[in-house]
Amino acid sequence: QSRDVVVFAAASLKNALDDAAAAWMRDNSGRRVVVSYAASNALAKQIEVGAPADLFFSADLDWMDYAAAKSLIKTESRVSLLGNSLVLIAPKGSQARIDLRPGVDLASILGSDRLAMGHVNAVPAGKYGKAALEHLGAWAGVKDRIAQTENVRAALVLVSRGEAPLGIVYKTDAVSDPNVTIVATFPESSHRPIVYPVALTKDSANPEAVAFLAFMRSDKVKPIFEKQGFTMLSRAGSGS
Amino acid sequence: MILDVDIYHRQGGFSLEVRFQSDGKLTALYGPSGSGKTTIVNAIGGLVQPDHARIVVQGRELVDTKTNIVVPKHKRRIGYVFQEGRLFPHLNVRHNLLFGRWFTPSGERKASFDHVVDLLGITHLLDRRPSTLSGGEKQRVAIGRALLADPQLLLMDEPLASLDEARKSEIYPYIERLRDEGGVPIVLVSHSVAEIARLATSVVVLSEGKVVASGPAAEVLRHTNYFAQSGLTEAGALIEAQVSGHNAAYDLTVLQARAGALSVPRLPHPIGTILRVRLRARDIILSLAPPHGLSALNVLPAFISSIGDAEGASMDVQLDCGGDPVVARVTRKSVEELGLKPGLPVHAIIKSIAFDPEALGVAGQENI
Amino acid sequence: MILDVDIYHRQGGFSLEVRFQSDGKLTALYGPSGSGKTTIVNAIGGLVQPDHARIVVQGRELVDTKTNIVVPKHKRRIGYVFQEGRLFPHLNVRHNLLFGRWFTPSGERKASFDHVVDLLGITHLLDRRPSTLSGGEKQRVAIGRALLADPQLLLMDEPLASLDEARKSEIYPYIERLRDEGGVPIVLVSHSVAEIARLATSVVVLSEGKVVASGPAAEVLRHTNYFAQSGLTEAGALIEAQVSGHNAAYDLTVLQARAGALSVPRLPHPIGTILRVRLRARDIILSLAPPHGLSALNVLPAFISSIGDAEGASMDVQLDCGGDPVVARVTRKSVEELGLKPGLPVHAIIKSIAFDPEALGVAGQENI
Amino acid sequence: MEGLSPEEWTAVRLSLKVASVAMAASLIPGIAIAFLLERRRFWGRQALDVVVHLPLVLPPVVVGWFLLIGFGRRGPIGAFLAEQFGIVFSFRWTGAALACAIMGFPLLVRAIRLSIASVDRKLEDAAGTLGAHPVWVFGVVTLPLILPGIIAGMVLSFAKAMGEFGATITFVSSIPGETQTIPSAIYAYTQVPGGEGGAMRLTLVSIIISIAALWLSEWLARRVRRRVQA
Amino acid sequence: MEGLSPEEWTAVRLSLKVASVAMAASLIPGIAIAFLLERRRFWGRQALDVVVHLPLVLPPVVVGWFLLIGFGRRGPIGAFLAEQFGIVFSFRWTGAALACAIMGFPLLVRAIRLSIASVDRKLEDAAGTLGAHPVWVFGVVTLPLILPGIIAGMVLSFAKAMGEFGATITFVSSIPGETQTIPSAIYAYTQVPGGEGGAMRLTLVSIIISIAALWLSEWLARRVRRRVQA
Ligand SMILES: Nc1ncnc2c1ncn2[C@@H]1O[C@H](COP(=O)(O)OP(=O)(O)OP(=O)(O)O)[C@@H](O)[C@H]1O
Ligand SMILES: Nc1ncnc2c1ncn2[C@@H]1O[C@H](COP(=O)(O)OP(=O)(O)OP(=O)(O)O)[C@@H](O)[C@H]1O
Ligand SMILES: [Mg+2]
Ligand SMILES: [Mg+2]
Repeated sequence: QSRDVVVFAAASLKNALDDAAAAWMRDNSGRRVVVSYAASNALAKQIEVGAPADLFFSADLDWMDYAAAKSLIKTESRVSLLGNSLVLIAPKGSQARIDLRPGVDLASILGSDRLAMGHVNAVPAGKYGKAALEHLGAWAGVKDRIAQTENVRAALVLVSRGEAPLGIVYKTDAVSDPNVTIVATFPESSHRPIVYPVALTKDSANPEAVAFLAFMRSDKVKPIFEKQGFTMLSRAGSGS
Repeated sequence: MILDVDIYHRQGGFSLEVRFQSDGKLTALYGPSGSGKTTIVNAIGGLVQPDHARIVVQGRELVDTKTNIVVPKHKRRIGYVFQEGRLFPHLNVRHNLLFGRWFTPSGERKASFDHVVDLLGITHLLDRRPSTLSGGEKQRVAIGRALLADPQLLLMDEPLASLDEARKSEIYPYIERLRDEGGVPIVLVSHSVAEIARLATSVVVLSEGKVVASGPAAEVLRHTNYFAQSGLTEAGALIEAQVSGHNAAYDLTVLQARAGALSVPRLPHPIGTILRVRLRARDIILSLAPPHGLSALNVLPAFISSIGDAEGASMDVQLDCGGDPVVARVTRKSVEELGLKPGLPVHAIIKSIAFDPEALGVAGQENI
Repeated sequence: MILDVDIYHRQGGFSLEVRFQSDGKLTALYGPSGSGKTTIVNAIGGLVQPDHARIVVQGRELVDTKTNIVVPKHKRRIGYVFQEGRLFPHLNVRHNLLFGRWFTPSGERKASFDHVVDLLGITHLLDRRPSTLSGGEKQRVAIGRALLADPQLLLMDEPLASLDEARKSEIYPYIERLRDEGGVPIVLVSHSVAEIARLATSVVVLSEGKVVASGPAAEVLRHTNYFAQSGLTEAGALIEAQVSGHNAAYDLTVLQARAGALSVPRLPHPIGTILRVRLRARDIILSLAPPHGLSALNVLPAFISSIGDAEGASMDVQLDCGGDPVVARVTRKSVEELGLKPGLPVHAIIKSIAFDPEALGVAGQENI
Repeated sequence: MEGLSPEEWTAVRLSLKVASVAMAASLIPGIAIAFLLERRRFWGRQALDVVVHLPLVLPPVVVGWFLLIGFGRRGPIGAFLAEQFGIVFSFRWTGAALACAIMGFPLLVRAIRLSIASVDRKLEDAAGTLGAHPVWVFGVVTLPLILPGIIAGMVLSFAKAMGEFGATITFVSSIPGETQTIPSAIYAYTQVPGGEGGAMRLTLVSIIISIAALWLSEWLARRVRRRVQA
Repeated sequence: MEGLSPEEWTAVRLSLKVASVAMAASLIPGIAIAFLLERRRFWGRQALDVVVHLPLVLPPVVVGWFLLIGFGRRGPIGAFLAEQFGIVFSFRWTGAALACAIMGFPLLVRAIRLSIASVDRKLEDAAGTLGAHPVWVFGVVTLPLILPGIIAGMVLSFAKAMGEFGATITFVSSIPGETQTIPSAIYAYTQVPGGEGGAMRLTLVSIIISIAALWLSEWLARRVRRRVQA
């Protein structure tokens, strides 16, 4: 009787991971994958106090690093599995035309309005976004006009509802929402690579978890993840 | 017609079916516990919405379920002394007393705060909360609150039940004045025949939700049998008498009634004042011959007009004292031994002392 | 000593300072509103913690602040009829009545539920909620609740205030029986001198938190001046008399007292029963000669033992009727006109009708 | 533990403002709706009751989302209010106050309802017989008697507003100085490794504020109760 | 709108279980603490009052975090309970119930306190004179009289438990079938594209459950009130 594989995954991975898990369970009938979706930080802290997780799938590197530093994961199993890219969006029908080059002047486009993005210290997409804006020299101009959200989806909703004329979200989120248009994509060089690392937890003794992790690294899941807009990182490896 | 009440109302297993009219300025409701007195008062006050009713007070139609008239209670201008106090716990005594005044048109604020407070002996309580008052103190504040609302109709549900006699006899004259001078019709619920006899101008006797008797006080009170036990002690005739003189030496006041002169303990009323005098049937001794050497000061010559049926040991002998109807309750044995029969001349003997304050009220016009 | 009370207690501006002992099985507390009656009863019942007190009931020390003894109220085995009902709103009448019984040791459940319920006339109310009861019905349930707790001490704070006379005179005999047979000491607060005269064996008269008079009922009641207004009507002598015969023809009962034979309306008591008879001072007419042709059946030969001071128009004439002390209240005018003075032989005349049920109670041993 | 940074002070001040305004603004509607729900039988009463409870039943994020849809710039109510009265909620502290008020509303209403239910209707009747119009009766009898419930409701509303996070951040996001309340600031700390210190600091501030608020409310309640107790 | 998926049904069932257990388990301590706070003056009363209110004042995430530290497998209380009684909260539905119970506790306690405050102490005195020991008095007089408050408290506690998210997911994560309640499931839906449908579906289920709960509570309250009203 094999135990269920328990995955602690960032909530933004839900669609992709649900599909991947379904595919794996179809292929390996009788095995089950159970995914607990929550914020990466909560998951890391939970694993720290002994949560029964086999796999930790974080939305950014910080919390995977935290787990690694606290020896909560099997370092050798860690892999940066998925990648994403960051885009600037506007409500559908927006006339905004922006070229995200160094020195870009977002502030004048915003006027008295707000730029919606994840919390710049807390939410991964926010952190990447801030880095990118800093890189482009636009941060100083907009830093007082930012509406920081609890998660990146909330930033998407703000733009989609027309509350904010601009927002910074993942491409995966932007493509799925018909009410927003992608105005521009941030150059990859403007921020740290957006990666979703996954690793086996230290306490996991479940061989099925190893198998599921292997499955997720296989080519079989590539279409599943890419369908959700993620990129499979080919250079999957130690990934930091 | 001052009061015209016709109510049909069911509550639980109890059904109230009363219809009475009252010409009196003070209508007393009398009846055993649970006979529907409070329910009637509530209907008049607008606290109970009767199933069917027509209630008219001094020409004002308060309720007529036929034509769907229901004057809301806050427009009835009533002062209601509840059976259970109902003081506002969050207001001190002063503000409880003044509560109704806020809603009285300023031109109609007649009752004097100081006078009422003084009368009720609650001056020292004005700054206290109701929760710190004794039972009787609460009741007095409740009376004051109703009086100070300057109502056009005063409803009093056993207002004096837990007051001592001294306090009661201070309050009685005030109620009499309200009745006679204020022109405020009063509905009074009371278990005390003495109180009713002193104050009421009309009486409605209730039993199990029905009217047993109703009419002018003098008439209803003559029928001692309505009043069961207390009838034995308290019922009797109500006659009118005028203060004709004061005897300072003996501290007596002499009253002149049609029945004759009556000496009673000194009264404060000036000569000429018309009083209503209660001659309790139990207090009257009959004598065949004019008595001598008795301590009783009042001897009224009379003719026996009729003798009622025997009830146990006693019979009510109705007398005609110079035109005033008086009733004496004597034993059957005495009736036989003295050979009392209609037409016989007798002497009615009454002690002066029998005229306690409850027996002597001020009579307004046509109050008897 | 049945009751030994010594309380010093301040509440707000009111200070209670009472000390009295009572040998009587039924101690009545009498006094104007706000004089501290309820506070005393609360202290005995354990609802008020007095500043300083020693309260002993039939040898049981309930409170002694000196030695820090305070028996908690639920261990005092009392039945308390509150001035304001205090029925449990969430229980129907039956469960209100039975409430105390749950906590009574099963061996001591003596009061018969059916009997008490029947006596109080609340059989038809058993399944009702207190909120649907009339004022008097509530009060009767409250009385029943206290009685059915089979208390070792019964505290009654104006229990009969809003009941009609008929109901009262049904309840009196029950209280008398409790007093005489049950061995349950009773503390009764009442504003009615008639009630006190009928029931009390000891009386404590209060005024402004102080004891004005206390002692056996017969003694205290003779001093009509304690009782202000109501004293005029209700005070008088209490004497003992034995049922000596019944006169079926005239529905009379003949009592034999030391003072002489008294005819009173037919009583249910068997021959030989000892009764306490109240001779109200106001009901007694004095005659120099033996009267003839009077409707009054009772004529008691007496000597004047003393004449009290004048109070307004009246004087209390103390009589010695064959050993029984009797008091007659007559006008000063009569005293002078008849030349009444100590030592003079007179005849005390009392109507049979004057002996209403309130004037005739059953006497336990040594109850007068 | 170090003192608060200026930004944190800003968040604290803002939280106090938001919580106070949320509490104050929901008071009158809270009393009115409590009265309606407790005393009147009308069509849609059940529905109103459910709506009032929804902020409790639904996850705060969903409430925030509904607020965004309804009171956002493009939302029907938001657009109307902005056009007619110039009241704008989105990205304003007023929006945070609205979110907090709504999240605390069921608590406020329940507390007041309980008090209303325990008012002795006979006292209201008595006031009526003395000539007081029902509106006056409410003002001078019912209202003073339900003060304990109102105070309790205000405490709950204020406390809830101090802790409210999900609906607020979803509705008006977290803008320092405008909508970043203490909980938002705490949230940010908890999301970064090593942020516990900052989170604890602000948590402590929250606790201190709530101690003060509770102390104040107890004091008020004692005063009021002394007046009201029969 | 399609029906619920099996996982969603699981979440619904779990939520009902968690909310019911949370409500039931907090009832007795809630009554006890409400009684203590309302009736007794003891050392530390103020502190207890503050502690009871904390779940309201603090952001749910912080509460969850404290729970994680205190009641986790390695937390002092959690370890003790696990060793002594075999009660384990961490990452079990029991933990979700604990989180919900604690989050609803201030609401429950306040409602009951309000009711206790409005009980006529004279009735308790009367029961005492009739021989009832204070414990009995509480049981047969006070308790029946505060039933309206208890019911209101239970409604609030249950409703709060149905909507509780932050503390729960922080404390016991969101493991399907074990700790994934309706709010956690809704949250997960809101975090991904196309999740709105699922979120709305579950929101509706929540609303329906709360309608049923409110209806039940109103029915109970009416029955009780009829008994209690003086
Ligand atoms: N908490 C309090 N603060 C101040 N005064 C009080 C308080 N409680 C009672 N009193 C006063 O104590 C006095 C005695 O009260 P108590 O209830 O014993 O009177 P009582 O003799 O029973 O009167 P009643 O016949 O009216 O019931 C009253 O004058 C009352 O005003
Ligand atoms: N809600 C109710 N359900 C059933 N019966 C009721 C209800 N309310 C009152 N009653 C009954 O109606 C009758 C009349 O009540 P009411 O209060 O008018 O009596 P009352 O004459 O004032 O008596 P009391 O002298 O005892 O105050 C009583 O028998 C009472 O039990
Ligand atoms: Mg009545
Ligand atoms: Mg009293």
